[in-house]
Order: sequence, then structure tokens, then C-alpha cells
Amino acid sequence: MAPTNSLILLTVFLPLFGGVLSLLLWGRHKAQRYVGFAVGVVAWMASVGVLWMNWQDGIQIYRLGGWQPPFGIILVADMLSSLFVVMSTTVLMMGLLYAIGCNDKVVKHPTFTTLFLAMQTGLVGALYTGDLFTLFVFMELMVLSSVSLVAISDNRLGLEAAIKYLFISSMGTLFLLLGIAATYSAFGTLNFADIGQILASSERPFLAREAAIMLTAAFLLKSAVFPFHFWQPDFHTTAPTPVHAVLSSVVVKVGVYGLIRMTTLLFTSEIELEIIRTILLVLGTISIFFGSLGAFRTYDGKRMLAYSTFGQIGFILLGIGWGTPLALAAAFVYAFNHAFIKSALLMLFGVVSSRTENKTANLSEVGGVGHSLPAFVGVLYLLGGLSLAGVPPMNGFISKLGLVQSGIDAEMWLTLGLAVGAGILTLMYMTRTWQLVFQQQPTDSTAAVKSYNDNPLAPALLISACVALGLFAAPLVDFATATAEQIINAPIYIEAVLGTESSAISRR
Amino acid sequence: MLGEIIGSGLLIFGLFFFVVGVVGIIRLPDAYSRLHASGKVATLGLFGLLVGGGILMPPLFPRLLLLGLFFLLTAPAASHVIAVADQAANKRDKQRFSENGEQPQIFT
Amino acid sequence: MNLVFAMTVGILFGLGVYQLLRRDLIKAAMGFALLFTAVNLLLLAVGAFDGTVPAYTDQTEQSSDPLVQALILTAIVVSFGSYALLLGLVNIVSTRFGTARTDDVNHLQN
Amino acid sequence: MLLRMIYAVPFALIFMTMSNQWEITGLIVGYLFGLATLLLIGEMPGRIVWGRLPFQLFWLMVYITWLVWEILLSGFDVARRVLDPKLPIHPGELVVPIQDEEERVIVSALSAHAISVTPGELVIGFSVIDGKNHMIVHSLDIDVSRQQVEQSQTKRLKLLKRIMGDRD
Amino acid sequence: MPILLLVVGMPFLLGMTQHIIQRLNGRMNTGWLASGSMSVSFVLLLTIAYQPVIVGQGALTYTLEWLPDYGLNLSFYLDSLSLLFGLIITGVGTVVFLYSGYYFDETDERNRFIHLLLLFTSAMLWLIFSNNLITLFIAWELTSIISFLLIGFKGNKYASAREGATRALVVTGGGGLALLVGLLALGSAGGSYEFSDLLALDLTEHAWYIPLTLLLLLGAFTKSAQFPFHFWLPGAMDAPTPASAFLHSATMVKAGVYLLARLHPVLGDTLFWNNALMIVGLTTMLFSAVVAVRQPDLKGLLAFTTTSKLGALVALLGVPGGYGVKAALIGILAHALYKSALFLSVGNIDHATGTRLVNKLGGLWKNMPITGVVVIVSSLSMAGLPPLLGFVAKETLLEAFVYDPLLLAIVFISAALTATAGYILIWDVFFAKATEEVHFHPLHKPLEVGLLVLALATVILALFVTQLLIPLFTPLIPVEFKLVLFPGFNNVFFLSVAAITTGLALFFLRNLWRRVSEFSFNTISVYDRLIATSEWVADQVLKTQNGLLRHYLIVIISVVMAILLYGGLVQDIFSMPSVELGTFTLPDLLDVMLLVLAVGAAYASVRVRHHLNAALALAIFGYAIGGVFFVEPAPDVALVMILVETLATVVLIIMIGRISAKQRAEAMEALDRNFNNRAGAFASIRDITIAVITGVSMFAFALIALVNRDNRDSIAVWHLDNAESAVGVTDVVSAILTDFRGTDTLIEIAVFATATLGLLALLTINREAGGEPEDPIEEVTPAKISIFTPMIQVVASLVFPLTLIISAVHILYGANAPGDGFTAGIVSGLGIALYYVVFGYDYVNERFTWLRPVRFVVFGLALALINAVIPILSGGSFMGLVEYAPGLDFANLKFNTTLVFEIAIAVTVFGGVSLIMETIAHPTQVPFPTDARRTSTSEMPVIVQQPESEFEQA
Amino acid sequence: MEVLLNVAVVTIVLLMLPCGWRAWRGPTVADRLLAIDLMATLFAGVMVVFALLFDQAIFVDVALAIGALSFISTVGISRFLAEGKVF
Ligand code: NA
Ligand code: NA
Repeated sequence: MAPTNSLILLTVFLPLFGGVLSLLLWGRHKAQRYVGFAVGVVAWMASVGVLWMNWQDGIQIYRLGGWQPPFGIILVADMLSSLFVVMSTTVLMMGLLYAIGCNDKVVKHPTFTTLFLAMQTGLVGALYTGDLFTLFVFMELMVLSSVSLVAISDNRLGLEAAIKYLFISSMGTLFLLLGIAATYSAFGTLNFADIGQILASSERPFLAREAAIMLTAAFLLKSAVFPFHFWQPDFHTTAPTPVHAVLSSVVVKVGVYGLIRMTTLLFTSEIELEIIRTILLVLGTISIFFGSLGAFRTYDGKRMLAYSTFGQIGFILLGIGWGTPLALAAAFVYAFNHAFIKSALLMLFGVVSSRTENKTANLSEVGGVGHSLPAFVGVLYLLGGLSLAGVPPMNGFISKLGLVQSGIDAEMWLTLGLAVGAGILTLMYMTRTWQLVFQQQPTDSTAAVKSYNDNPLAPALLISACVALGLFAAPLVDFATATAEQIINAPIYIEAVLGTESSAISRR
Repeated sequence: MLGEIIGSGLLIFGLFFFVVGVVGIIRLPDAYSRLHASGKVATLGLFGLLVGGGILMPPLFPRLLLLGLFFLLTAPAASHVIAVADQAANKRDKQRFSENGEQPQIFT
Repeated sequence: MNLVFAMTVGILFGLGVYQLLRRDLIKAAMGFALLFTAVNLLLLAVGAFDGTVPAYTDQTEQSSDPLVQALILTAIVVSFGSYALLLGLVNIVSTRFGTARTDDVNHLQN
Repeated sequence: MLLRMIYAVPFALIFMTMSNQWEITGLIVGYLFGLATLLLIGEMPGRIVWGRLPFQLFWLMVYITWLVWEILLSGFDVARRVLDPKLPIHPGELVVPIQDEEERVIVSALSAHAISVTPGELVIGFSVIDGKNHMIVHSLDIDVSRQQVEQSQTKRLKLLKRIMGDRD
Repeated sequence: MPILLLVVGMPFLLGMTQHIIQRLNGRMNTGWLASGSMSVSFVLLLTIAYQPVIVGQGALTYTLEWLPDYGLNLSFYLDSLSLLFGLIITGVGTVVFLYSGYYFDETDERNRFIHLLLLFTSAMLWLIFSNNLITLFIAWELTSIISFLLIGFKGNKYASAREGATRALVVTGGGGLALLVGLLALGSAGGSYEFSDLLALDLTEHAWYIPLTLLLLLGAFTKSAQFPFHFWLPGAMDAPTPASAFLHSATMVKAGVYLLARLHPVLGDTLFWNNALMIVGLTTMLFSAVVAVRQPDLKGLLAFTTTSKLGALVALLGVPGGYGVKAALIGILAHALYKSALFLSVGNIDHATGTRLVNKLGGLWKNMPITGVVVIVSSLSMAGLPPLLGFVAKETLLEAFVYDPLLLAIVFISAALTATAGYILIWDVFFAKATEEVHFHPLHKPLEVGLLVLALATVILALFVTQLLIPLFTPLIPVEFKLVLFPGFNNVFFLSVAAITTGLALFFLRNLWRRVSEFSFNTISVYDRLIATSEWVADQVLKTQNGLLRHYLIVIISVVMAILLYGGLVQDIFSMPSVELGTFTLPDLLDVMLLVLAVGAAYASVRVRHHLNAALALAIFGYAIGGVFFVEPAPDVALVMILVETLATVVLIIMIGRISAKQRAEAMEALDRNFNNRAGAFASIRDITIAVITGVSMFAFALIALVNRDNRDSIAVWHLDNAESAVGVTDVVSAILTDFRGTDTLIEIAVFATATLGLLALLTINREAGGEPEDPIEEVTPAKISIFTPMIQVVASLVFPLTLIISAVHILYGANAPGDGFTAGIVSGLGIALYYVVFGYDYVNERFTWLRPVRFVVFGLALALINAVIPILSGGSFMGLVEYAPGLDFANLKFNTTLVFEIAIAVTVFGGVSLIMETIAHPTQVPFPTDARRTSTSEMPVIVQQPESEFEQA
Repeated sequence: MEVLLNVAVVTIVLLMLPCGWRAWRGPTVADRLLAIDLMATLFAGVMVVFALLFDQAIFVDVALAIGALSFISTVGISRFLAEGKVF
């Protein structure tokens, strides 16, 4: 039995508590945002603590209410969830920091901080929980708070994006509920470890495949993979910058996380695994294609980055689909690095568009806007853009490196060719926008420029992290490799959650 | 035994008025007339069930009484509000569609 | 009976999807109300065992599955949250964009 | 406050009924909840004359019994009409004065409520004619109602005033 | 080895600190500093160049671990090949940096340029000294990036600079990505990412040989501007001239050649290798030479002669048996010297005259004789005249191809054309008469003098070629070889002379040649067309993002159903046991009736046009399903279902009411299915098909689930067994909700609160944004008849307290009966809703001063969280069970965390529902208040007269 | 006795079908409303019979809740009907 760790609680529930308390500061938006950031910092430290203990002592758990799993709910911090949580809390913390220096109207709304922190609770909770239904509830918390945040965005089209997303996401909710229904019908339990154990040790019951498929669909929808992606460019682009930075970098990763869990713990039997992996490889490849081309050709800077996320998630799916320890580790590194790069770039583009009168990111209107910004913003954007394209020595390169190595081991030449093509496109659109915004002189069609802009501190910190993660990649890669080795071995997780005598648990 | 007979009788009594109420809303010619059937008659049917049930199962009686009082209070009000709303809606529609602006007659 | 139950679930899903795909946002939102209820009904169907009495500990006969009921309860509340927000969005979208037709809300393209 | 303390008693009874707690502790909890509820509600209508309180309660009982009786009658009345193949109804609307000198809202309301449970009659609106409150009554048999509706309102009003604690 | 670290690291450190140094000493020219450091490096490299360890076939390696998991090490490899390149880089760098110090007019520009160039130098040195394949790639990409920045150096002024920069980056960076794949494949195939290990291997028989070689060649060819990727190099001429000289002729473009030379022992000299290199190299060589001569711009001319030379180098490495290696090495060196000198000279010309066009220039000899000397020496070296290094290069080049007449012909023509280009540079620029007056500005002396060093090197190296170069080349050349300035009057010598004279002939015919060679095969247009094609494909891709929500949903549903049916359902349904119809009991009969009602109502809600009617049908549907739950029997669920259905209906109807009648009517029209036209019919059939497929799938799904349902292991059994003993609750559903899975409920109420807050935000933001643009009720004449009649008001004010009492009972005794905190919250919230509906916003707010929904939500959630934490303090778990008053038995209540949790749930949900109602009921004209609003508590009568009297004159 | 109760339940539920028909047919919204109101009353009746059938008081509570809810929704819908909107 794994050790109980209360820091997990702090990571999950402190944001919720902070969000509730910030409602008491109704109308004092500055104070609310400071509270939000403080909460973000503490939650981040807690999550790092959990990660550290994980590294030291192995899997950490918390039994909510003290009930024995699989009967009660359990929060499980294995290396995978800890890694994803640290990634999320870091970016969320930076999002909250950005919000402090943000000039959007929406961040001054009395509910902003609360909704943001609710999103954080939903996200982190979904990553830590070891129970399928709790995952659903946490994900809904995340969805509803993010929908609200986008709907009240300064961009009036946020409404349209929000309603479209809510429709599509509700579809995803249905898939998830169907998946839960099938899971419960097939296994009579909701606990990840228990499901994995039953499927591994007994004859495959009816609806197991259906469960796998519906859960896959739900997670794919959350991670905005083809053909579930339609909501994503709209929803992310119209979101307020601090929210967009979080959505496009870490919130989409919940789906990725779910898929990893499914392929390594829940559905490790051959038939289900083959179904899921086939889906991932096919859709991942199409997503790379769609996302890269979309980003290459779209008309709006933030939208470009949203499409880019679409393609990047495709790469991560390939890693999950290949499923070797090397590929999984590469997928984790990829996911982790992408979170930092993407959030930083989005914030930088947010800084750019905050400078324009109508907060536009439309590429035809931001030409030369960068000249009115501090020079280092352009440097940061270029660094981030190159990192996104996988150019060394930034962290984006480390991501590509691992993934290409595992692709070579899998002899996926065609996919690697696609990766090269996507990389070229990324290089093109990132340098093109950099030249457009930071090099080219303002033209007639450039939007009117204000005298102030959002504070670029948060993206600066994130880009620094990107550089650091590129130059000193070893700790992350080591951790990811260890993570992959841990999760490939499902009995470790099962034993940590259910105990050694787990197979002897009587349900009757 | 006697209680059971009386209780059953009251149950049947209640059911009968439920049937009457439903037949009423089918047969009666206009909405206001149907309100008589849906409001009063159905409430009476419910009373039948309540009293019958109370006799059959005395421990339930206080609750059933409470339920009865509640329906006695709200059923006429519900019928009333439906009627009022219907008139208002008619009037609104007539005002909207009257060409020469003259006030339409509502009350006959 | 199983057959009837399953058929109902199927019909409700079909109707819900059809409603969801209509060109009227209000109706499409209603489609989700249908679908959510249908899925709750389905959840009821997957209960681990068939009961004849409510899930109370003082029962002597076979109880209905309490866990599935708890799940449905939570799902009802959560989907109500979505539904309410969806309705609010439909409302504001119609006032902001001057239309409640699904296909007219298409400013975000490419 | 005094008024609330009295009104809280029926709430306590309702609470006990619903929670099935028939001990004194249940009464206390229910009473406290009733009181709290009434505090939340705000202002209370009515006035207290201690001497009349038992009579008021008595008349209230009478009134409720009478209502039940009326509803019974109206049930049979509608049943008779509906089940008759010829459907013998002559629907129509009447305007009936409420006759309350003080023009109290609660009296209007209770009058309308009472009429609505009487056989064949239903209040479908209110109207002010010559400064006096009137009810618009829909009747299933307009000819019968026309003859008796005003007298029964007078009787009803008398009863209502007694319940309200008015001097006769 | 520390010398190597110093050589590689010094430019980097200098580059990073250069701004600081400049700030410390404002008048200092950092060009001198950089140049000095370069010369120091050059000397350092020179000192080790002839040491036995290098000369004697060996190599030095030095390794630092960086990212061992991925085989990434910071390791260096020093052999004569890297030394040769190192000497070129540092040597030419010395001159180029000195030149750069005087080339720019503005200090800022100069500093920025030198900064970038220093970083480049560091990266370039790292590239050639890398022992590790991955660090080689890193340095490779870094040079591409800095090249991008240098080409776009004047990007804020010229669009062409930006375009050229992007093009160069796309080609070299993109080729670099292919290279990465190739290198990693190479490492994987060879089992090591270190050259020191790989060079001992022969991988030509490996299964991946062809793909990995192809990828590596792609990387090398793009970097070294080989046909058809060569176009980026002429396009890069917008870079400042020192950059062109350094990156685009002497060093960076040779990285591809370096890589090919480096890998030649491992992968080279196969049929595939030789043919690929030969075809691409010779094509590039010939094509560029042809095009070079007709370039009007001197830099263009130099650029194409550069690609021509690079083609020659590539082709040489493809000569079978390694017989071209010698010529390649000599060519690299010779070309670096004369071409950088020529570029810098052109920079001088440009600087001095303001133009680089051949036809505008002329007669510069008298104005700039020093540059003239440099140009003459370098051009003649390019043309291959003795006694210059270019002569040696050309001789060895021709010698390598003697074995095949066709190849020799190609090389010969190219050599002749290159000579022509050299003559053009000398004659047309310096001695021919200018067509128009050339304005001349004097130059800084160092701009000219520095170049003499390069010219001198061209001469000296040629004179001492045997002594200086043979020791360096010996370890690199796999065959016996000789290297002398003048090998004698053999065939090759005559060929060489012929080439020089043919070049001269072509020089006299140059105007004719320009016309003849004007066939247009422009690879830039190929590139552009490629881009345009990708854009077209991207546009097709983006067309799927057409903004139509329904299409999105259709795609999603179809795909999921297809996967579901194909991946599982069909198989399961055919393999499952036959469906037992079973006995038909009374609950079954009820179920059937309720289900029929539900289906009918659902159908009605789909079918009816009017929204209100549909809403009513939906309500009936919900109640009927609630009835099914009752029959199951699941009273807890049924109660919640009915409550939530009511609330949902109320919200739905309110929301419908807020949408203007006109829009609703339009939306209703949009509902009509049009079977008359093709598109309409298609859409209808499509939608119906999808609905039917979904329905059938879900039917199968439910059927399997139902068949699955009997007598299985489920954790629910444990819940049934332990609810009373562990939690002391008889309602097992309640026990699960508040205890076993209490956290679900905690988050669930957070979801509920979030939804209500979201709704609040949504509706208030809209108001703050200047009100609703279109008043939703504008065309509705307010009715004269109010529904707030006395009867309704009195009954409503009696019903509300009743809902509160019901709530209290649900909270306190819900543990053993249906109903709980949640139902309590909904019931009381609906009571508030009733008040809002009947009495209106203002009245409710003035009467219920305590009603601050946000505070309720805050209090409820905070209470729930604190209550969840308290058990921890007493040694339990979060959300655990603690008795607050163990001995107390009061009204059969248990004062424990469960009770407090129920209260918290009720308060939160009540707050949420009230929040929805308050927000919706708020009159839209007034700006939305903050929560800390209500100050006035004016005395109101119990039943307020509405502004518009409910008593109306008939 | 149980037979009678069962018959009662079935009868009442069957009675809901014509109510549904009226709700479907209209013709006015008032007709639909009153049909639904009647259905709620019938539903309360079913609950009462259930309470007798299963011997559980909770069903009466449910009936009470349903009564309250039906009243509230009726008022809300009426306001919509009267004013074309609720708020
Ligand atoms: Na409970
Ligand atoms: Na309960």
C-alpha cells in the first residue's frame, strides 16, 4: 500500500477554496487576482512537493473519506499524474500571473478568479483521481468554468465559440457517460486499478470494447484531435489571453492523460489496446496534417497557435500509439515542453494584441506592432517560435528528438516524413509571424496602437523555462523515462492502490 | 375490516373522480370549462385517495392530510392563474394584431 | 421488458440526436436535455443487479443498485449545470448576434 | 414577533408531520425552523386579539370543512355534467363584487379562492369597477350562477371576516 | 582539448558580452576585438594542426554528458578534416570581423551584426568539431537560424530581405529536420551517436541504408545549396556583404560538404551514394555556372559561382573509389579564400559606389586599386590561373573526372564559365568604361587592407601547397595521391588551359551568351508553386472549419458511431446470449406505460414547432422518466429527476422568453425540412440517417448492458452491506453520495455553483457591454392584464415557507429517506423562483434583504470544504466521518460531518438557484449591482401593489 | 387489497395518456397547461398509492414536492404566456 500524502489534497482543493474566498472580495478585482496568484503559487509548490515525494518514495495516494478502494474514491499521484499536474500547475500559475498584468475587461469581472481557480481544481483533480466517475465530475467542472470564461471574453465572438464548445463538449460528456456506463456494466467497478486488474485477470466481459471506444472518444474530444477538433480553434482563439494560454497548453492535455491511462492501465488487454492504438495512430497522423496546414494558413495569430496545438497533440498521440517505453517517455516530454512553449507564445501574442486598440490578433492588423513593444518581447517570441518548430537547443527540440528516435525504432518512415513536413510548416509560420509583427514596419492596415500593453513577465519566465528545459533537459527526460517504465508496469499502480492482497478483495 | 372496506371504497371513489376529471378535459368544449374538471374534480379524486389511504394506513394520515391541505390551497390558484394568463395572452395577441388600434373586447 | 427498455433508450437517443441537429438553437439545446435524460436511463439499465425494492439497508428483498443511482444523481446535477449554461448562452447569443438559428451563428470560420 | 411565534406553530406541526418526529424534541426543532422561516419572510399580515383567537381558529376549521364540502359538491356537479352524453353546460362569465369595505388583498384572494372551489364556478380575473374590487367568474352554468353568486359571496365574506378577527 | 573548448566557446562568450564591452568603452570598435579573438583561435588551431596525433591518422575526442537518455553528449572530435574547416573559419573570420568593424555606418547596427556573427562562428565551429551526431545537428540548426537572422538583417527595411530569410530558413532548416531523422537513424543503425564510434563502421549494407542516406543527403544538399534547393543562396544576398562572404561562401554552405566528407568512410562509395552525389552535384555545377554569367548583380554572380563550386565539391565526393576527395579538400580551401575575398571586395564596391550592377560599374581601378588587386588575384584564382590555389583546385578537379568523357565535358564547360565570371569581375568592373558616371565614396582603409591577407593566402598556399597541405590531407584521402603546384604538361594541364581560354572566349561573347542562356527555369517559382500548393491544400483543409456547428456535430457523431459499431457493438450483439423476455410484472406494466408516455412526449418535443409547447412536452418527458425511476425503484433518483426537471423547465421557459419573438419565429422557420430541393432533401435524409444509426447503436448498447446486468460482481454490494454499519445511514444512495463518494458530491456542487456563476457572468458582461443591442421584447406589447392577482400572490407567499420547511426536513432526515441537501436546495430555490416570478425583482430584493445568492454560494462551499477538512484534524481523512456531538440524541438527529455536509450542499444549491433567478429576473436597463448592494430596507406591506394595478377597469 | 392498489396505479397511469393527448392537441396553451397540471395531480395520486403499496411514507413527501413544483411551474409558464416572457 502506497503512503498517504495530504499535499495531494492541497493541490486539488486549495484552488477551489481560494476561488470561493475570492468571491468575498467581490468588486475588488485586483485583490482577487493577487489572491488567485498566491493560490496558484502555493498549489504549484504543493504539486512539486508531490512530485518530489514520488521520486523519492514511489506512488503517493489519498483515500478520500478514508474508504477502502475500490469502494471509495482515491486520489493517486503516480509519476504520470504528478508530472502532468506539475506541468499544469506551473502554467496555471503563470496564467494567474499574467492575469494580474492583463488589461482585458474580463479579468476585472468579479467571477474571473473564481472561475479560473475552479478550472484549475477540475484540471488537477481530473489528473489525480483514480476513479472514472470522479474524473467525469472534475472534467465537467473544468469544462463549465472554461466555457464561462470564454463566453465573457472581451472578444465578442467568444460567445459563439463558447456555445459551440458547450454543444460539442456536451457530446463528449455523453460519450464519457456512455463509457462509464459500459465500464460499470462490464466490470462492476469504477476504480482504475480495479478495472485494469479485472480486465487483465479475467475473461473479457461484454461492453469492454465499447467502454474503451467511448472513453477514447471522450478523451479525444477533450484533447481536440481530428475529427473532434472543430471547437478548438474557435474556443481557444476567442478566450481571454490568460485563459487561452492555459486551455491550449494544459487543459487539452487532460484528454492526452486519459488516453495514456487507458492504454497503460485500464485496457491493457490485447483487443482493446489494438483498437485504441489504431485510433490514436490514424487520428494522430491526420491531426498533424490538419493542424499544421491550418496553422500555416489561418488568418489570426492566436488561431494559428491554436491550430498548432491541434497538430502538436497529434504528435503526442503518436507516441502513445506506439506505446513503447521510449515512445511514451517521449510523449511525456513532448507534452510537458509543449505546455510551456505554447502558453508562452500565446501570452506573447496576447501582449502583442493587447497593444492594439481592439485587442486584435488578426495577422493583417498586427504588422509592425512589435516595434511599439519592448525589444525583448520579439526575442522571446522568436525563441518560442523556434522552440515550437523543434529547433535546438530549445526544449521543443528535446521533444522532437525523443519522438523521432522512437519513430525510427518503430520504423515509421512515413510518419517521420510527415513530422518533417509539419516541422517545416511550423518553422514557416512562426518566422513569418515574427517578421510580420516584430520586423516589418507598421503599415496602413495595422491597427491603432495603445500606449500600454499586458505585462510580459509571465511569458518571459516561461520562455526562460523553455530555454532551461532545452539546455538542461536531463532531469525531465530521466523523470519521463522512469515514468514510462513505471506505468508500463501496471501492477505497480494496482498494488499501490488496492494493496498486495488486492485480488482477494471480495465484492460480496 | 370495516376500515379496509371504507378505505377501499374511498380509493375507488378517488379513482372515479380522476376518471371524471380526465374525461372532463377531453369532452368539455373550451379551456375555461376544462379548468373546472382539471382543478376541482381531480383534487377531489386525490382527496378520495388520501382519505382512503389514511384509513387503510393510519400512520400515514398526518402526511396525507398535509398533502390534501396543500392541494386544497394550490389547485384553485393554479386553475386561476392559467385562466388569467390565457386572457392576458389573448389580449396581447389581439392588441398586437388589431389594425386600427381599437381596444378589443375581452370580456363577453 | 429488457427489449422495451432498450428500445426506449434507442428511440430517445435517436430523437435526441435528431433534435440536436436542427437549425434552431433552442431546439438543439432541448436535444441535449433529451440526450442527457436518455443517458441517465441507460445508466439505470447498466445497474449491476435488478432490484425489487429501494436501496435501503432495512430491506429484506433484493435492493436496486445504489451505486448506479448515486452516479445518476450526480450526472443529473452536472448535466443540469451544462444545460443551464447552454440555455444562457443560447439566450445571449440570440441577443448579441440577432439570431437563434444554428446555421447563422457562423462568424468563426477557418 | 408575537404574530410569528403563533404562526410558527402550524409550521412546527408540518415539520413534525413530514419528518415523522412526534416527540417534544421534534416539536422544538420544527418550531425553531418555523420561526426562522417566518423571520426570513418578513412582515406578517393579520392582527392578534387574544380573546378572539380560539374563535378565529374555530371559524378557520369551519371554513376548511366548508371548502371540502364545496369541492365535494362541485366534483359531483362536474361529474354529472361531463358524464351526461348531452353535456349540459352553458358556460359564461360574470362580474361579482367582493364587497370588502377595506378592499384588503387577502380578502380578495381568499374570496376568489373559495369561489373557485364552489361547484361550477372559477375566478378567472379581477377588475376594479367604480373603485370597488370585483371578481370575474367563469361558470359552467351561467343561469344558475347568476342567481346565487352574490348571496354566497356575502356569506363567504362574513366567514372570512370572522377568521380575520374583524368585529362584526 | 581545452584549446578546442576555448576556440568554440570564445566567440560565444564574446558575442554574449559584446554589448557590455561596447557599453564600457563607447568608442571601441568591437570588430577589432572579434577579429583578434579569431586570429588567436587560428593560431591555436595551427599549433595543433601539425602535431603527430592529428597528422598520424588519429583524432582527439572529448566528451561531456548532456542528455545520455537520448544519446546526446557534448563531445568533440578533432581530426584533420575538422581542423581544415576550423582553420578556414577562424582564418577567414579574422578578416571578415575586421571588415565588419568598418562596414556599418551605425554603431548599433555594427554591434548587432558582430554579435550575430560571433554567435554564428561559435555554432559553426561547434558543428565541425562535434563528435556527437545530435550536437552536430544542434549546431547545424543554429547556423541556419543565425543565417536567417543575418539574411533578414535589413528586414525592417526590405521585404525582399524578409522573404529571402524565410526561404533560406525553410530550405536549410527543413532540410535540417530531414537530417535529424537521418542522423538519428544513422545513430540507431550504428549503435552509437558518436562519430568516433561510427567512423569505424561500414553501414552500406544496413537495411536502412537507402532511407537514412537519402535523409542525410537531403540535409546536406539543402545546406550546401544543391540543385534544386540552390535557390535560397542567391536569395540570401540581401544579407550584409560580410555575412555573405563568411556564411554563404566560405563556411556555412560548406557544412553539407563537410558532412558528406565526414560520412564518406561510413556510407560513401556505393552505387547509390556516387550516383546521387554525381547527378546532383554536376547538375548544380553546370546549371549555376550557366546562370552565373548572366547575373546583372555582382553578388548574384558570386552566389551562382558559389553554388557551382559547391556542386563541384559534392560531385567530387561522389567520384568512385574516393578519387575525388583530394580535389574536394583543395577546392574547399581555395574557394573559401577567393570567394570570401571577392564577396568582401564587392562589398567595398557597393559601399563605395552605391551599386552592384555590372552594367553600371566600370573603371574602378583608379579609385580603388587595393580592392582591384584583391579582385584580380581572387578572380584569377577562381578562373584557375597559376600560380594561384584555384589553379591547383581546377587541375585536381579535372583530374578527378578524366575517367569519363561525359562528366569531364560537363566539368569542363562549368570550369570555363566560371573563368568567364572571373574575367567579368576583373574587366567589366575595374577596367571597362562605365556607361554612366560612377559616384565614388572613399573607403576606410581596413576595409581594403584586410582583403590583401586573403589574396596573399591564395598565393602562398599555392606556392607551398605540398608542404602545407599534404600532412593535413593524408589521413583523409583513402587513396594514394600527389599534390604539387605544377604537375607538368599532362592531359589535365592542357584541359585546364583549354578551360581558361574557352572562358576567355566566352567572355568576349558574354553579351551573346547572356541572350542564349535566357531559358527560364526558375526554381524559386517551383518553390513558390510548392508553397502555393500547400496553401491550396491548407485552404481545402480549412474549408472543413466552416463555422456550422451542425456539421461539426454530424461528423463527430458519425465517426464515433462508426467506430463503436465496427469496433465492438456488432460483434458483441451477435455473440451475446439470447434476450430473455422474462416475466411481465406490474412494475413492468407501469414501466411500459411510462416509457410510452416518455417516448410520446419526447417525440412531441421534437415534432412541435412552438418552443413553449416543446418545453412543456419536454417537461412531461422528464416527469415520465422520473416515474420510471420510481418504478425501478429508485426514489432518490426519481425525486431529484423531477426536481431538476422542474428547475430546468423553469429556466428553459425563462430563457425562451428572453429571446425575441421575431428571432424565435425565424428559428422556427428554419426548422422546416425542405424536401423539394436536392440539398434540403440530402440534409434531411442525412440527419435522419444519423439519428437512426445512433438510435440503433444505443439500442444495442442498452440491450447488451441489460443482458449483462444479472448476478455480477459489483462494488455496490459492499455499499449495501456497509452503509448502516460504517455510516449509520439506511438510505444507501445517500450514504454513497455523502460519505463513500462524498467528494463526487462536493465537486458536483462546485460544478453547480460554477454553472450559476458562469450564467451570472454571462448575463452581466452583456449588460456591461452596453446593454443588449436588440431588446428581446420590443415588439411585445405589455399586457394590461397582470397575472399577479391577489389570489396568486397570497398562495405564493404561503407556498414559499412551505418549501423551506420541506427543505429543512430533507436536510435533517434525508439520510434515511429520499431527498438530501441537494433536493433541499432545489426546493427552496424554486420557492425563491416562485417569488421572483410572482412578485418581481425589486419587490423580492427589497423584502428579502438577506438574500444575497453569492454569499450563500460562498458560505455553502466554504462550509463544505471546512467540514471536509475537520476530520483530518482529528486524525481522519478528508471528507471523513466525524461525530460532532457523540452523546447527543436530539430529535433523532446525528450531529456529524454528514449533516453539516448536507447543510452545506443545501446552502450552495439554494444560493446557486437564487443566483440564477436573481440574475435572470434583473431588469436589464439597470447596471448590474455588486453583491454588496442592498442598503434600503423600506417597510413593505405583505402584498405589494404592483406599479401597474392588478385591478383593472373592465 | 394489493390488487386494488395495483389496479389503481395502472388506472392512474393510463389516465395520464389522455392528458398527454390533451397536452399535445391544445389547442390553446392554457389547454396544455391544465393538462399538465392534471397530470401532476395524477402523479401525486400515484405516489400516494405507491406509499400504500410499498408502505413507505416517503412517497407522500414526494407527492408534496410534486405538488409544490407543479404549482411553481404552472405560475412560471403562465407568466410567460401572459407576457411573452418570464422576466
Ligand atoms: Na442524504
Ligand atoms: Na436521501
